[in-house]
Amino acid sequence: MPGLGTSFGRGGATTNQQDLANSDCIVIMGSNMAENHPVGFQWVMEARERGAEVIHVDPRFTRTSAVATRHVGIRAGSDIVFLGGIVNYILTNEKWFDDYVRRYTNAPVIVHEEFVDAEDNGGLFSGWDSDRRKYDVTTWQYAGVEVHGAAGQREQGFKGSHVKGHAAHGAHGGGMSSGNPPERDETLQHPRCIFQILKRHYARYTAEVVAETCGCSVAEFEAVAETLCRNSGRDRTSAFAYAVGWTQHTVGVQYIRTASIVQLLLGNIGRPGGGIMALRGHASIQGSTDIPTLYDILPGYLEMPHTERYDGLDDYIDRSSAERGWWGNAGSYMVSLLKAWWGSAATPDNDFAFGYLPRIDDDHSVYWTVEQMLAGTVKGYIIAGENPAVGSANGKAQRLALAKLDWLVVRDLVEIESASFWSDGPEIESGELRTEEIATEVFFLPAASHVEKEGSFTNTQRLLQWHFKAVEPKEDCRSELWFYYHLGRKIRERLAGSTDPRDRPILDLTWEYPTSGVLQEPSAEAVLAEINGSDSDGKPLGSYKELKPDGSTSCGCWIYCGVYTDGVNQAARRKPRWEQAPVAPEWGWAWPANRRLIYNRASADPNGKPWSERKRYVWWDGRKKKWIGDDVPDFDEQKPPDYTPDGDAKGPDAISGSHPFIMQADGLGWIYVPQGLEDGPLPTHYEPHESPFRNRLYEQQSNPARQTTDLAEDPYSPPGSPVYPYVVTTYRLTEHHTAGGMTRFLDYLAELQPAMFVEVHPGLARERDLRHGDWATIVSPRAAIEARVLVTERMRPLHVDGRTVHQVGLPYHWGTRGRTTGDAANDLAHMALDSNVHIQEVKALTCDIRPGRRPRGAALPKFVRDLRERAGAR
Amino acid sequence: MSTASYGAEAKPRVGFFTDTTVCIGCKACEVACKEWNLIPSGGLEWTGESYDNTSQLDANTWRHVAFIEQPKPLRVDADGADPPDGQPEPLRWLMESDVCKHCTHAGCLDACPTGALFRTEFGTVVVQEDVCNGCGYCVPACPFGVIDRRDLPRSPQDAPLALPLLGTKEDGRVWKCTLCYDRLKGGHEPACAKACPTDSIQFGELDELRERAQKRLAKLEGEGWNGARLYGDDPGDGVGGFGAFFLLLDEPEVYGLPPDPVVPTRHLARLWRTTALAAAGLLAGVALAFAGGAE
Amino acid sequence: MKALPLLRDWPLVRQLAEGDALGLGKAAQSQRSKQLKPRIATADSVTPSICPYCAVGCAQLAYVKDGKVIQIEGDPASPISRGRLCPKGAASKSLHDGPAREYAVKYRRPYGTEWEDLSLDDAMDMIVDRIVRTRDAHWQDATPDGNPARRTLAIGNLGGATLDNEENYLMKKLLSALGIVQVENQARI
Amino acid sequence: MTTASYYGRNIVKQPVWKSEIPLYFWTGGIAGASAVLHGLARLRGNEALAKRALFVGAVADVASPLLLVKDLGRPERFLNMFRMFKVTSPMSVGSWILLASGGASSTAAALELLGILAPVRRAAEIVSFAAGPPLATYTGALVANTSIPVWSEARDQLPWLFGASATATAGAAAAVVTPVQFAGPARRAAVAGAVAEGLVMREMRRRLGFVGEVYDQGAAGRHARIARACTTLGAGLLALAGRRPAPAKTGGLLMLGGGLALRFAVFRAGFQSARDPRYTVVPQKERLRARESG
Repeated sequence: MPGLGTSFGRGGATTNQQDLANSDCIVIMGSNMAENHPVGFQWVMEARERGAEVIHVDPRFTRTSAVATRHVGIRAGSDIVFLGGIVNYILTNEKWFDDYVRRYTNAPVIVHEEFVDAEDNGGLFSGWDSDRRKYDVTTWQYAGVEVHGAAGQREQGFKGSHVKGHAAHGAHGGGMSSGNPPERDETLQHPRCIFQILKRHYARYTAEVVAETCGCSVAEFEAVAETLCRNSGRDRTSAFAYAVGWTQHTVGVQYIRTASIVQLLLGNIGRPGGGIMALRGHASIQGSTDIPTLYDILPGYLEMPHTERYDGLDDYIDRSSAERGWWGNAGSYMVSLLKAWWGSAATPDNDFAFGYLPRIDDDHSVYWTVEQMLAGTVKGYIIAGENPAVGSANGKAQRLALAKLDWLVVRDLVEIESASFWSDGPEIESGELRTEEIATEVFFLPAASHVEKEGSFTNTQRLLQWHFKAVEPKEDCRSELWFYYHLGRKIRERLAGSTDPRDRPILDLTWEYPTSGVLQEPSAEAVLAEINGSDSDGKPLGSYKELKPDGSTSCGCWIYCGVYTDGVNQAARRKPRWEQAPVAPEWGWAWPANRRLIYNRASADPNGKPWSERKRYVWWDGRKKKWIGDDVPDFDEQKPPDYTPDGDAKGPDAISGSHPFIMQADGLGWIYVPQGLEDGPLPTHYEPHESPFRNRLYEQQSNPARQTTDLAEDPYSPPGSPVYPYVVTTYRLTEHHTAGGMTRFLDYLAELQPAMFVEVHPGLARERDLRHGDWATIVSPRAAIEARVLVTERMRPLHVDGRTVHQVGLPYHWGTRGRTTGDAANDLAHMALDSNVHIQEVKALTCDIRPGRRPRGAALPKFVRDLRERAGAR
Repeated sequence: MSTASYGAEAKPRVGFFTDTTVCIGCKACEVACKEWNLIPSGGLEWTGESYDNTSQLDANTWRHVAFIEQPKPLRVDADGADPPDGQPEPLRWLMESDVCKHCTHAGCLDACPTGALFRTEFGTVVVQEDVCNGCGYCVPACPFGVIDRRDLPRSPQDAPLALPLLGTKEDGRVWKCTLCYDRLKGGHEPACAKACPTDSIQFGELDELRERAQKRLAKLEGEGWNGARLYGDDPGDGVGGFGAFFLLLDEPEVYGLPPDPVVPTRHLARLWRTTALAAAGLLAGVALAFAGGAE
Repeated sequence: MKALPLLRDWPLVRQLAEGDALGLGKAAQSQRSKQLKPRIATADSVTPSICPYCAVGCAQLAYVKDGKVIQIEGDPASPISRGRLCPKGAASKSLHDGPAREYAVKYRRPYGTEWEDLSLDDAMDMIVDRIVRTRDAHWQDATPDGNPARRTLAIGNLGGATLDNEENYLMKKLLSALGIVQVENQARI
Repeated sequence: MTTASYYGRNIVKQPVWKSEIPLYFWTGGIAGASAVLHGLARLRGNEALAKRALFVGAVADVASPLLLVKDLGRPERFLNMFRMFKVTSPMSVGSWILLASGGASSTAAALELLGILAPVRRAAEIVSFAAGPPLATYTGALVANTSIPVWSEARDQLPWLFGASATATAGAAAAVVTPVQFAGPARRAAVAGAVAEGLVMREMRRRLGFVGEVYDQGAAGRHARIARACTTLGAGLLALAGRRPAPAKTGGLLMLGGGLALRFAVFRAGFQSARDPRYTVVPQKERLRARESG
């Protein structure tokens, strides 16, 4: 979540779903909330019933649009132009929340004199290294701030990061390098102050440019901008809600950044009814970022050590902690994590076993791993509760990669395509793979369902909620907790007595968890207690503020510290809503510190008074000398509004009493991000990796820092190719879930959406001779799939660059197995990625569509290849 | 309709108010209904009729969400013009969760010869699966085409047929929404209403629901909702008012609902008279035949 | 005398006796209907749970009888979901006990054309073998240019978004200790 | 005429009944009218006709319940038909009538054959005589008391139509089995019934308006045409040449066929009328408009 992380300090939704009901205007963009988060959507409907505007900006007219007060159709992949247009509208019409912007954001800060904006450089910022396709971010820094490390060494991204505050992942607060505080111009007039740079950067994002690039009308755009501004300020607040419609682009992180800028300018962050609601699609996707199943971070967004840096722990801590803000305590978080993992084996003398950690030096993300499988260097793979053969971009590459493995373990409730690719995958049918030639050894292990195990999910609003075990899993079904615990136990038994230093970490690992029952199920609560952390006497800690860098505390994930306060499972709290205030602090437990609406210091003015009665939330009580309100203050409770740190204050003490963003080194909301992002300090419009259009704003066509592969299995269509003239976007339906493993196999859901279909406008149907109800073949440079044709006015054609562009809509739930089967939309997608988080671009691709079913057998790959060659796609 | 026969056991009449202006077409009602009532799954036919693949209420679908795509604005300002701000050609997507109307005067209930269908103490209309013999008379009797006979292969564990010779291989009974009679008896609200994410399906005492609906309609009219109207809230209508009524945004037939449903038995007295006359006529006719001589 | 109660139970008689002449109400009610109870009223226990699909985090209640889940529905106490569920959440009992659910380990040997049976214990031991073997065969103490690495790049792990935090924690902890860095999640955000 | 609908889907459901039902309408009609024919023949001392009408009626009466049970979704539960007596349900009322009529006529027939228990037989005959007319006509009420437009809109004609057809077919049946010299009343009844049937049918079509067009279409149309042809031809033969055995038999059989075809015409018309939402929507809209305009 670098988009939110670099802007505000934490990589999580700034608000909660219930609070949307307090909004005066909700902009849903990059999300189809009514369809994919129906129950959360009740709060949006509540807001609408109270008179709030609900604006849906989306390429399609969906079930969300149907109940919104306004829908604006835009071309998939043009969101930054639309949002940039709003920034421009705010600035040119002087609609920004002046006090908020001056006091709570970095708008007044002056930037390095060598900084060159993309505006003046054809779409590239200063510091672009075209050989390595990476930015040197030296010139992006604040003026007067000494940059750590020589520019030459400064690298971000795949080579890890030198930048303080975990900028590499950037999933949370940006640090600030040592040196003088940055220069500021409180009048916001200095030509190099961020406010002026912002003005210049978005000056060309006019309503007309928005209309021509996004395909909406000027009036539609201005209505949205006007409505949003009208509903922001002291008395009113507006919220944004987004999902993977924003993230799944080669410039996805910058979509979210643009919205962050809008919300900072309008003063909508940290206030009730405001914020940015990140809507996640899986039960614990937020949790699997907090306690990461991600290669480049450790629990709590601590950076994974890098091969080329960090001589030892001190060096790591020095480089990865910020001098100001809460990242100043990174050392305490890291040491406590090492103690949680290696206990008594982690001592001051051995750097608390820092050396036990493996190191990264490249992109080791899921798509990189797939490339390595195809190259034959990855031999073994474990898949737990995911279905890449259907759910990941370029399904064929995914399946071919699985077929190259020596061994594969798949854990799921049903036999998903990722487990059966060797017997009934599309490549078997097309003859590209032959079962008896696939060497992969496959273990399918049945998993336990959510009512057969206990544990916590972290939902979309950072809320940990415990689910209890109702019944024992049957036969061979086991929880992942059981699997990884007993796997570790057996490996430790196997290696017991080994003297090989490489085995020390696994043998020294703290791996004693109480088990119970005939199945010997480990105690999830014991694991939660370890995550929460304890002091040297084993007493559970109550807050990350208690963590120490001296090894006297242990904590498996510092941001979750407090979830087991007083030895009580706080995530399991279920005090009924009618027995507590609307914020419901006693239902589950939210990180950080059970704060439900974060940065809430910003709900009060610099002097600590609510901006308005209508929007009061957290304020300074002069008599009690503390912050009070409806929620846990996201601020040092005792720190008065007028507190000003002295020059050499460190850590949290260096944050002023009027700076609400306490995870940021300067306590400010970052309109401009000097460090932490791979592809620019300010969001800039780039066309999707595959687009039927040239970038009409800059000569730079697509995100220069985007990742691409050189795989033969992953060819790309050249920009504007007439062979693939249509924009295709993929999405979910209410009736199904992601790759379908949890829904396609269920009778009651399968019957509600019983076939893969493609949505097209009558105009496109005429153009391509598609008949409603018949079949159509959709083809990209990677694959061709077939689907039933649903002709609908909801797929509105757009007028872009003076011509009409049709968009093709594809749900991506189907695969070769289940009660309902069909071709997988993701087979069409490519593996070009966003450079910050390595996420695929499945929301905006190009394709062609033709009437009739796709070729069968060997004719299929030939059909795809012929078109590809005609397009000259590599 | 009356729960009078229950005397002291009678409960206030309950029902549904389905407000289509907040329906998001998620179909939670369809699934929650099937999960609770253990209803067999339907077919896997893709209809291409917008997002509706269940098509209609029948023996195995007791809640059905209709989807209608229209070139009409969702709201109109005072003078009936489309909303301003250069919106493209108007488009709206109506969704409505249909269900048995639990009529005050229920055609199915009146028609049922066995008493399998009956009026519960809650004023709802329920089929008793232990009584129904599948005569099928209620099916054409319903003005809404709700109730239907379930034709399923008998499973081995089904009780053997008393008269195998006349036996059928099918479930053969009629089914429809029971307004979760069993849940009501336990003090729980019906499964569909409980699940509904946006409270489009509201369960409660009918009188209160009707008041709420009136207020709701007034608000929507004030907000210029295009075509907002109540359907089935009028005790004076052909079925004496619905126990489950609706707030629609277009003519009922657009949603597949009859514009002016009338319970067949409204004409029963006259029908019996006609029948009696016809019987007499037959008698007279044959008598006349003998008037011309006995042989 | 036994005939009399039977006669009294005859709805036709009750129709006249109990003042339900039209026979539309109580007289028509069968014994079964009279004694009907909601399934959940017969549950031995009610277990609080959370919906496993999307990240809204709807609270659920799982009703259990004789060691079987007999119903899953929303928990009205939740401040987020207020007892409501979407179609997927409403179907989560089918997810738990649907006909497609797998209950036994399946094994496909290299170049095999069919699944084979395998005990869970054997499967675990074989997986341990594979991990240890692959790790040893592809271990890096240092990178080619001499920097510390302490890892194997030959093993990857995919999963997390659908799992519990505790499960992800053990996964990350164990695999990191083994030197496996490709601990990844398909749904990166 | 185009009317709004939901993807052209039917609003009211088509009946789930199978061909046993129209078949029963036919047998029930024959049984009911035969009882009357038999009773009057007895009164007028036409024993030959009386006996035969009694047997014809008894056979039809015994066939009827079997057909009805066969059509049940749960035949083993046919006794539930007598669980209650519901005046709101023509099927309930009809079941009791059929019970009485069938019981009586079969008893009477049996005793007639055995030639015993004359008083009991006479009592049974009276019951069956009384039950005859309602048995022959209630089936019209049964279909009229539904939401099927072409049936419910014909509620003023259907009992008459079925009564007339019952008379025609019962008369025809008797005419077939009775020596011509004793069959005069039967022939006259048959012809009278046929004439009445024709008149009622015309009236029904007039009242139905466009809803009635289903009687010209599809299966209903075919059956209606067959019915008209057979009944007219048969009645003609009986009327003009009924005193000669061969034409009498032919005419009678034709009319029996015609009566059966008529029931199928009405039956099928119901399905076709339910299938097309126009027949449900248009009349209801007109009704609403009428009400609004005062």
